[in-house]
Amino acid sequence: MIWILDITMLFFLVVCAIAAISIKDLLSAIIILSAYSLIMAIVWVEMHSVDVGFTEAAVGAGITTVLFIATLARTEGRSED
Amino acid sequence: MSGMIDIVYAEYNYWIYVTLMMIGFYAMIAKKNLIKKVIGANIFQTAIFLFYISLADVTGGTAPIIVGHGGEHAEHAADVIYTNPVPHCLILTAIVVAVSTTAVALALIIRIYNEYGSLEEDVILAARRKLQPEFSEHARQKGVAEVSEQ
Amino acid sequence: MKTLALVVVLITGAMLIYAGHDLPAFGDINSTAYQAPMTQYFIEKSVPESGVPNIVTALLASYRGYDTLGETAVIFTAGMAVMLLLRRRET
Amino acid sequence: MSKIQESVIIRTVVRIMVPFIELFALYVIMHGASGPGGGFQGGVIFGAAIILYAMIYGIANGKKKMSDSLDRILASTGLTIYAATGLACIAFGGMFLQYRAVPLLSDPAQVSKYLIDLVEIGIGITVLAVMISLFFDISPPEPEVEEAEE
Repeated sequence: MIWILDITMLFFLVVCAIAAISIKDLLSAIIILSAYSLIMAIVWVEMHSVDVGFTEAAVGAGITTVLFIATLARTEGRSED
Repeated sequence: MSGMIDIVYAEYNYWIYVTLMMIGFYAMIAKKNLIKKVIGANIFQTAIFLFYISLADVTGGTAPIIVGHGGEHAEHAADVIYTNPVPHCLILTAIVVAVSTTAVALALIIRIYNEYGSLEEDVILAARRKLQPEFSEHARQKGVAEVSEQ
Repeated sequence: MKTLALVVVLITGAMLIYAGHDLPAFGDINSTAYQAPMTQYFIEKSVPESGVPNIVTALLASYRGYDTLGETAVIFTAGMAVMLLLRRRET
Repeated sequence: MSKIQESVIIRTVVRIMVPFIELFALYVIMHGASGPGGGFQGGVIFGAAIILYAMIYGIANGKKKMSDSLDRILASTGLTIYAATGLACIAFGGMFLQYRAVPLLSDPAQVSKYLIDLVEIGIGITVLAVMISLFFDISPPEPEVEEAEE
């Protein structure tokens, strides 16, 4: 556990989460959610949980983002709130 | 003062996970866009996973892969501390279930958009009331009757 | 609506932070979960019993194999559900 | 047909990268017993390789690599491999998924290791087939069919 890296990454996590739910453009929100997942994977690898970090990097930052963007391509990209 | 710093150092991961959980929970309740609700659900899930993984961490520990199996570094094998592997296994299961639920939710959102032409919750509810007025009136009267009974 | 949601969320968060004082400290090796007999058993016996150095894989596929079978069935069911919801039949 | 799909650089890089991503996925599945990795991660990476190909070369060309019927067969094959491994343990006198009961080798730990590998392969096949089918179902339909530059 590296103290400074941990605090920095957790701060970025909170910033990414707030940005992902408050931005109006849905494509930007999804890309920020992908960055959130990648930072989360880094935090988990740094907490010595290599398997879970690997899975989150592959599933959360990869497949989930692709599914969200494919959904946006079939619906609309603007949000009212 | 140093006692305060000790408390912050010992518990900051819990505070971060509670903050993330609050953000995701708020998005699930208050946002009207359906995709925003699914994003909030994802943030909620990862916050709970972060809680489990930080419970499993041990200071000075290493990843739960046995050192010294097969002869390499076998002399260090005795004094290695491993982190707790049980929450890792639980969360590995939960992440893959999370992507399954997200996929089903997105498929339902696509069907709803094909039916109603919108992703906003209030627009969908208004369109639903317009499409089925008798159903909506019946439900409203039933609700009023239930409230007046109490 | 948004104020009500904010109040609900803040009350939940305050209760969770209050409950967090009873949890073990971050990285505490003397925590109950780490010193439990089951955790120590998995760490010590996973190589002689299942022959796999990665304890997480041994837990996932051997000790909790029934759970993982159910989880694979969940993924399969999710794929089938999306197929039922969205696939147009070409006749 | 968007601008990104017409770019020569992206098409060439994707065509070169896809076999290496698939090789890495197989490595992750087979190396899951002695390092980080396993069936879920390897299956998702293998699915991501086919999804990358389908995103750049079009859904129709992607379905030439992995057709719908092959997808369905693979998804159920993986689950069958897993369940059949468990049932084989019953047939040799053990309990469900009790790998040590299978008398293939003299050392029961070795039997358990190879059967865990078999189970991981089953999980990987199911996950890759389901991930590809999720992407093909959720992605929007493409009107025009375009030939791959082989």
